[in-house]
Amino acid sequence: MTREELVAYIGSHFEGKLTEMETGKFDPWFEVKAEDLVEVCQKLHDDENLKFDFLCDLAGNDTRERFEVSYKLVSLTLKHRLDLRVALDYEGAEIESVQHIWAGANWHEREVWELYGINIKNHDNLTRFLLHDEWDEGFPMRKDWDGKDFVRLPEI
Amino acid sequence: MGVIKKVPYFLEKFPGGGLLATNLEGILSHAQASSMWYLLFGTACCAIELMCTGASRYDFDRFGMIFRPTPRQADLIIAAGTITKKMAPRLRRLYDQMSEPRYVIAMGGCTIKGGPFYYDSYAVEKGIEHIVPVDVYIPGCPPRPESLLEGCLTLQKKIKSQKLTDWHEK
Amino acid sequence: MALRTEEFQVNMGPHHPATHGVCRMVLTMDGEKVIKIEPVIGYLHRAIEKICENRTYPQCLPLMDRFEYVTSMATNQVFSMAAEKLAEIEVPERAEYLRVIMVELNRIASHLIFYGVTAMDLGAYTPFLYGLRERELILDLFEETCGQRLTYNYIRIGGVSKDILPGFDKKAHAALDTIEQKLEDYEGLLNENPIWLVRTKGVGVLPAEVAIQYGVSGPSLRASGVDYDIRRDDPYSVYHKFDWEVPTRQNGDTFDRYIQRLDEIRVSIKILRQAIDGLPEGDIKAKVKPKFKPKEGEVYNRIESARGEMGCHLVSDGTVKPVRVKLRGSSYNNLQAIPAFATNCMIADLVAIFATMDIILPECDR
Amino acid sequence: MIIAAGELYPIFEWAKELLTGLGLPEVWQHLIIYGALAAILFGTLSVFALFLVWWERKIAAHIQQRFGPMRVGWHGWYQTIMDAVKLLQKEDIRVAIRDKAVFFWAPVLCFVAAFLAYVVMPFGEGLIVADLNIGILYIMAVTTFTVIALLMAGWGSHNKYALLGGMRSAAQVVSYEVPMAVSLLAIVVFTGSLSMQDIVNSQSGYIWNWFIFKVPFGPIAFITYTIAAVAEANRVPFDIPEAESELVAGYNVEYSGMKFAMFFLAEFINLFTVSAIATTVFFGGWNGPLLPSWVWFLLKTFGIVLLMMLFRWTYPRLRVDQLMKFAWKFLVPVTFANLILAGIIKYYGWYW
Repeated sequence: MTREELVAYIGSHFEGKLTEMETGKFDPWFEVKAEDLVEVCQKLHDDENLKFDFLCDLAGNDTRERFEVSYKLVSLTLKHRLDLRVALDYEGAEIESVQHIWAGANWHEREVWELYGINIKNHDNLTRFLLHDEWDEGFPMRKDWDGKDFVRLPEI
Repeated sequence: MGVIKKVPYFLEKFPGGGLLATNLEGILSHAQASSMWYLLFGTACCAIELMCTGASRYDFDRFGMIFRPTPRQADLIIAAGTITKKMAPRLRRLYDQMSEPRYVIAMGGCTIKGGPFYYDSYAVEKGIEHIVPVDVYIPGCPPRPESLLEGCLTLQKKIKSQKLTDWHEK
Repeated sequence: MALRTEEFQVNMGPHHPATHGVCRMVLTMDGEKVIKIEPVIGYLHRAIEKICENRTYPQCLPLMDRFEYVTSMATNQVFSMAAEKLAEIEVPERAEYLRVIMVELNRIASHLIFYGVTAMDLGAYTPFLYGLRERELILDLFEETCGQRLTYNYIRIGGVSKDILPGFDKKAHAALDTIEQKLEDYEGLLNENPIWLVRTKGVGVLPAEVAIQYGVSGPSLRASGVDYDIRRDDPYSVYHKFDWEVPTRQNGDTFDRYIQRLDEIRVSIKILRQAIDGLPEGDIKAKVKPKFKPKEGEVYNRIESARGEMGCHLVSDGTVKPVRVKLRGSSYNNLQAIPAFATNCMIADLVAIFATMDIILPECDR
Repeated sequence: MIIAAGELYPIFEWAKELLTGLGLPEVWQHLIIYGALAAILFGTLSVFALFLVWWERKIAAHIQQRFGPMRVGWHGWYQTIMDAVKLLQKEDIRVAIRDKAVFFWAPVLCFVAAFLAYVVMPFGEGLIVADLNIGILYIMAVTTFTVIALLMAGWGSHNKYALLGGMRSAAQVVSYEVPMAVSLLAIVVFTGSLSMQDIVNSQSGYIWNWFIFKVPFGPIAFITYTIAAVAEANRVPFDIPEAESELVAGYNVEYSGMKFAMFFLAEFINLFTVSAIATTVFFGGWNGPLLPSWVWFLLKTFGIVLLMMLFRWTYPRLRVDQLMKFAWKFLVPVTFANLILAGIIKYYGWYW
């Protein structure tokens, strides 16, 4: 499916749950609400014409106003690509796990939980694995984080 | 310490034994210097250069250096690559498991002072001298095999210049 | 009367000869059999993503070398491409060709390390040195071009840092000829070796469904019969100009993963020959302001590195520093998949599987 | 005195006369002479072992297009001596939680067991310490001590890797003992004697009198023996007890300094032992023209050692279950069939 067909197909099949975003100049980017996430992902994975069976990457982001979690999907059979983004409030950020759809999401979600402090619901193994065992300085990837070993380089 | 280290002290009790002890000292440190078995310890980029130095073109084996997988049988730990805070206790433990006399080469910028991660990495140990005593520092990111060899030769020189009294301290 | 038996736990790593760095695997073993694998990573977590947010775009590039040091050209490329996409920079054609040449050479170098290390993990020490010996030929080419052996910082935003020297093409062709010739030696040394065959054939089969589920990519995925190569399916750079095909294998066992990479060396040689011969004249770098500021936006850029899909998710707010750099290393997913298909194998097989999945730890830990 | 006629015979005769002249009783004479013999053997074999280590490193290096040790002496000829002196200086680490006696005696037993086989080894014409009439049986018996030592090392170290290595080595050596013994038996059936001296004597004369050429089952027995012997000596492709990439260093993972050196030297002495047995049984032992007999013996033995070293630097290693399968499902049937063949050939006299 070409990009335009894909956007049109998604526009007509997802009842407005996915909104296309301006930033998607290369692959189509869609925004989805946190509560619709699992349902949408399941449909993206199962739909005969979409078949997004491969989760490339799952990344968290802190924009200083809100958290964003983005999912980059590829269909290995139909060779098309799609990026999803979920925006979360700063307070009590929580997201549903998608690891029952793509098993590879497991570690990525763990990482998001560990470095951003975004809680992952229904995750089977939320334990620390990147930071060292005695870590007690909070969530280092947040923008307002300031650890003792972290020197902010001057603005240019 | 091995039994043989007590021999020079024993020899010095006899007339003329001092001369023998000096010769023995030379032989012992020469033996140490010419058969440094290094521990296969590589964490990051420098490990690849360490591998290359062990391989055909640079060939560590010329200096009698072969790798040992277990710290018990190693004389030298070449800390190749970034040591993170999570890895630091393991490095210390490996060092503790090695048998005396033991030496440490800090290979690459990361092990010297944190390298490119000095200012703003929350996870990297800024220099391994906080963890283990270092004998030779080799700068570079990563150091070329030639500079690693140079570092090993420097360590050989250091070992050869050791006196019997140093062994107690080490 | 039955004897009482007990399972026991073995801690493989973080310092273990077969974990290629600092991966730790907590194995629950029943005699020689591994019944549970729990990978523990993070021993090389250097917070590269956090540091990148603290630096300007060109300052990020040297860190990319350290993110995946075995194919650092590819890491440079993935970041530069993402930044170029955001800033809408057109890269000159010569620079694209040079990128392809360097990345493909780097791919060969990486697969040669793979060949050697896999053989060493299975007990044959000599192939390890043979692999590294041929790798030196490639490193010589890199060294004369960009002055470094491992961390090149060669591919910059907008192009490449230096042009190749005159005579590069001859040297490169000679190196490729040697490597192609030596590939037959490698295969003669191992592929017809009965011990090698019993150790690898039918061992550690990775079914295609499991591979896709876990996001395994690259040669390990193609060895399981999934025909997916980003160089072809999401064309970037100038790969579409060359005549090449994607090799695949069907069984997905250790042997297939091993032979798949040797096949990919051949493909890379094929691409390289065309790229070196067809190298156009022109600039090697687009005009990029010293104070590089991309437009505000968000992009996920993916390329095919030697281990699989390498991705860079770059978020910019229009200032000199990126807001977010997320690096996707293929080993992250490849390592994650190991417990799913390698459980209930012998410990010796686990070593073989780990080696042929070609895990590089900095890619996992970042 | 069991020492028969040989090149060194006059020396022993002289020593015996000297001792008799001193008026020592015969028991003391024997004790002194055997003590001297043991010292000579120990010295020679240690030198052989040191030489083999150096040789192996050089061979490996040249296979891999390197140089190997170059810095101490001509082409690093005293590299292993330096290694040994260094290992002597190393701290002797004793693990806190260990089985003390077992941990201590394992390397000693391994080292001693490696030398035991040389009691009946005919180094040259008449150069044999004791020509036991059960020579081969004795060798088969004492070489198995090594496995006990390795098992002890694995158990005593209180380390999981070491334990796995010890168990692997026990399984491996016990399995390969069978094909090794049976392939030697084929020759014993033919000669009708277990004595090493008899076996060598029955191959005297021309080169086609060597058992590997003389009888059709000879080559098969040699091949099966070589495979089993490589396994017995714990070398690649059968080095699973100390598989570096799997078990770190296997049974010797906790040993440092001199104790490790004992294991290390014992390994090379074992290598020499199995090659010497092969020389004696298949290649006519010390038989050969012109040169002194012991030179022939050493030449042949080092030739077989070279073969085993070439194996080591070209093959990957087997997995433990494949190793067992190979021993019991392939080697044992083949060697038994070979033994039956030997019996038939001997009975009907189909040989020259």
